[in-house]
Amino acid sequence: MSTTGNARILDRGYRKFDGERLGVGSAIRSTAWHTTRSIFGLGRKARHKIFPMAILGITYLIVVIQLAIVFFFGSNDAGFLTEDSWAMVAPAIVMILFAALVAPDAIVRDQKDGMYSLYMSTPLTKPTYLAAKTLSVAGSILLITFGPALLYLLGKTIKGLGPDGIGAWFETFGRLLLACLLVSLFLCAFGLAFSCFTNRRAIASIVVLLAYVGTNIPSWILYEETNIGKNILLINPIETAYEFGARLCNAESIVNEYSAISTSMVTLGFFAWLIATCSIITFIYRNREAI
Amino acid sequence: MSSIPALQAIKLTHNVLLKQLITKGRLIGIIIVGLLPILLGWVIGRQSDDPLEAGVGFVSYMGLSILVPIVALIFASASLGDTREDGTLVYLWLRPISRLSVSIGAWAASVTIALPLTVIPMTISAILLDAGNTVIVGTVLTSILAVLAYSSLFVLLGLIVKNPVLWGIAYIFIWEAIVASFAKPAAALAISGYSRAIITKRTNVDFDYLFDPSQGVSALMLIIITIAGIAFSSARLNRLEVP
Amino acid sequence: MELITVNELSMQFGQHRALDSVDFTVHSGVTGLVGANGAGKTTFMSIALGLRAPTIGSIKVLGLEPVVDGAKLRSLVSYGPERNILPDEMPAVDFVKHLAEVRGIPRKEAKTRASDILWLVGLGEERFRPIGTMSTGQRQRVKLAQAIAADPQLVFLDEPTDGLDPLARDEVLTLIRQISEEYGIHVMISSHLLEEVEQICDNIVILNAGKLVAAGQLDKLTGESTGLEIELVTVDEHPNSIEDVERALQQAGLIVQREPESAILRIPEGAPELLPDLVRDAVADAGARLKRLEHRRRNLEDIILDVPS
Amino acid sequence: MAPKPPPPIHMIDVSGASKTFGNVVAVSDVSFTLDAGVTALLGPNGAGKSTLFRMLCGLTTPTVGTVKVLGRDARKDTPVRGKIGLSPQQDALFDRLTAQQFVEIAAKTHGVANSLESTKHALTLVDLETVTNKPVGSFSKGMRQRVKLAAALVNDPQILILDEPLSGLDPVQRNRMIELFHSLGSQGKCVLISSHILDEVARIGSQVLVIAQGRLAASGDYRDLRTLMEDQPHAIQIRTNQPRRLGAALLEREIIDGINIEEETLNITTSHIDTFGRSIAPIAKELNVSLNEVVPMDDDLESVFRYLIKGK
Repeated sequence: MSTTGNARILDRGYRKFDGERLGVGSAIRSTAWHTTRSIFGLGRKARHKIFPMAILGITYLIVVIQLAIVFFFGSNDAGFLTEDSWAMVAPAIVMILFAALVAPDAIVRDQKDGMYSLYMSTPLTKPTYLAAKTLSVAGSILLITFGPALLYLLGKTIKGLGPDGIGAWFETFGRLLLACLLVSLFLCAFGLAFSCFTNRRAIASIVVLLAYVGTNIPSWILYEETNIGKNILLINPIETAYEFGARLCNAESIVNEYSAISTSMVTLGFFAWLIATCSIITFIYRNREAI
Repeated sequence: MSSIPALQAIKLTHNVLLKQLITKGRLIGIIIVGLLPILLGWVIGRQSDDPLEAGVGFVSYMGLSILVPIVALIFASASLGDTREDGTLVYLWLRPISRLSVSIGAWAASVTIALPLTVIPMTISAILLDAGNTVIVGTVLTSILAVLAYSSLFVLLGLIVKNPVLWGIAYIFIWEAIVASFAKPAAALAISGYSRAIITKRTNVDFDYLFDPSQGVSALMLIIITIAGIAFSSARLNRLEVP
Repeated sequence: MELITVNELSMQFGQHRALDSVDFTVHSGVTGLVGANGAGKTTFMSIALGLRAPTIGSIKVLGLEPVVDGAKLRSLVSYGPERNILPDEMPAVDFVKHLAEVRGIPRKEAKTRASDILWLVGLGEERFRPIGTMSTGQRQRVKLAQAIAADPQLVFLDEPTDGLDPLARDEVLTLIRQISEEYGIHVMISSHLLEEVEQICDNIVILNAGKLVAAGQLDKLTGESTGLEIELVTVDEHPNSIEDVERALQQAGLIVQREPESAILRIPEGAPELLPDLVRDAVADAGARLKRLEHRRRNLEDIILDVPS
Repeated sequence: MAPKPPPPIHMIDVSGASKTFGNVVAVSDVSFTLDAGVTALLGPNGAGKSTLFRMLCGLTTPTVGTVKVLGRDARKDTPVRGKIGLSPQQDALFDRLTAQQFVEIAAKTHGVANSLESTKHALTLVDLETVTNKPVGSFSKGMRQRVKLAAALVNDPQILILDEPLSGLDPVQRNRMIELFHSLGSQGKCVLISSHILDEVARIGSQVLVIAQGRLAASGDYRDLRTLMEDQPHAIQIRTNQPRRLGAALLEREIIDGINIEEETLNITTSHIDTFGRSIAPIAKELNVSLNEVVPMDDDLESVFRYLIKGK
């Protein structure tokens, strides 16, 4: 601060911020990125990385091995690269495990460690906060839905086994992307809805898993032991979402029994579940105290 | 003002912990879960071709392997586990009452709440299965014994680990459900091994289990597990670092 | 400058009235929001941050209406919560940086500011440590740091010294004073401890069970003398010196209060102007040892105890 | 030869007690005895206050040494637990009970003969008689604090161990509770209280135990402790109309060591507090200088505490 001819002492104290403040968009982006880092355990101890990274690794490994066999050993006829790309989306049990891991990490942690109150004291509001969390969770899930499927599609294309013509290719690609997006959003909503009741992460994970088990087992018992019929399978949300994705991609059903259900029923089931889970989230957060 | 009579101490502990255990959230959640077997029992009873076999399978898999242990876990692990976690244990611990009374009181509180929440839906479901009285009686009997044993085990679990619900769920789904179905020694160390044996023996439905104790041995084992669990809980209370 | 104006503000939760037609204005500097737990302090802060709409009445913070312009307001003000829970696994610098970003500071700028601010609050060396490994005092500093990192105009700090021991408390209070004086950020702290509010605040707002007890500049509300206190120590050579002083002052026509056996003499307010000299001479003549000669000043506790509950 | 009388049993007797958690030393070789009266336990955060309290109540065992309450070990001896009243640090209560039920359970588990009456009495002592039928879960921090206190008092214990009992109370309640502690102390009970707020402690009583870094740093009357800090010169602030003249005179007579003048305020330090106290009034009279105020700056509890903790 004080200056003479050849000496000066500078004030290293507090600096005012004169630049322009960024808006809510930037706040959402920062929060989503921060949450995603936390989900994958980046910047945290190694043990937090194991589960998410393992699931991520396994889903990609399956596709990478198939592609490697085809490309390095040239075994086009070995039955590889003949499936629809949709089939490469990770199986339901893996997805639900991932959702049960990721969704509580994204929102329950904030309740427990006070971040939710702090976020509410920033330009974020409840809707923008949830938007940031959805961006992060659905985005993370998209990594293990769309990622492997896209790799597989590219592999097929390079080997000339993909859709014929640019138009058809882009249609396939577009359908795949849309299906993955919607299914990821669905899983995100499902995970968030069943983990927002509690502020204990372990409990939240369990509730998400139980919500899955509690719909999955009865749907199969009812389907197999009774004469109600195939539509009862739609009470299983995750398989319904997968079937909806398959219909969007014009792909084969991953679980055979679902193929007999009409597309309109599948669509109805999908959106009924989506709306129900979103309503739960809205209801819980509307009544949640910010401070 | 010396020591309090044991029965009085058990009653007091039971009353306090019972009040703490009954929360609106838990009750609603469990009742919803309890409606599920009722609904399923009804549907299976009306729609199944062989209600006896479907019914016994349903009671032993859905009821004895999932509903009973989970309900018992939620209440029993919280009974003393929560008090240790939040520090209210000191209000029972630093009193002139014996540790055994506290463990028995906690177990009794868990049973008081878990019993109706499991046995009632299971019984209704067994009635709706429409598969005869043996199934109903067998269901009631085994459910009660299983609730007693699981509650005792999970009271202890709540005093040992920090996240009892997580460990308990892992135990229920991995050990009781999967390992015990494949390995005979494991089944001999699982509550479901005995509880499932009682209902299948009573109804003469043969599921080809690896582990096949008689009804008497099974009932006795469940009671021994109950007593051992309480005894270990009280020993654990004695050595505990109370927050 | 009027930072906050509150007009007939009431907040009703079911049967419970958390704030009951409260009226006051907050000016620049450090303002203390005082009251017991449950007096309505946190409720007030949540209304001021736009997180709750008041049942009746109006409030303006920095000229904005919190309910209408909440998001905009919250980019200009910050908040340090009461609960002493923070993300334990996160290094302090990441925590401060992230919240600065969410409050609108560009990423690169947020990074340097986070580090600078942590140095300013005395956590420079510790800034890469996970918050969970820090002591209560250090965690309170982290809370302060995140609140000022985005250069707000006003910060709300809810019980910033809760759970601190006397030494750590003093350090945090000094920091808060510094934030106001040197960094030019206005501060509103809530506290249930009158002593600490008296120590650092320019203005105060006292709430009791949702009602306003007093509001205004601290030195106008307190400080007025309510009498003189003389504390003496018995000396071996003059065993009766305390009685001598007492008698001399009484002979000068003063009212002297003294508890039996006590070494403290009290002269209530309304004493004559020459009082100091009278006391000095009485002590000198009696050969007493003077330990303390002090005016008893009206403090916040007097204000609160004066109000009939 | 007459038999040697047995050593007296102190109400609290801690002897060479240490407690370690792994590598962390919480309490290290602490010894003291306490009898009837009110004692305040002071120390910075993490100094080991709560661990010490937990050892006294038997909630945890000392790694080395012994901790006896009324001559017994509360961890092993069931009846002695009925003579201890503890108000623990944690805020948690059985939230679903009403204040009445909570305190009554405490009374009954203590085997108090007419529990209903004792409960009523205890709740009245802490000024909660109007809200006995509300669940404690809905209480504010100050009310919860007082429920804990009532539960600790209900069995009329010989030993009262109160961990931060005044936090969350408003000034009126604080004064009432401090009065209550004093009356309990004079009834012959041993009341041990920890607090962070030194102004509170100074009112609780002058008997203090100070622990720092797990060790006992001082015990006794804090006003006596100040005189033991001989290497610490006293700082005194004098308000006078002629600070320079008075200061010069004090310096010249070698009564004071240091001096600092700001307008009408004279700040001095002295190592001769006795001489200073005796001569300040006569000197001022001799010079005809007014003495408006003479305020010792560092003989309050805070300065004693600061000295003991930091050594300065």
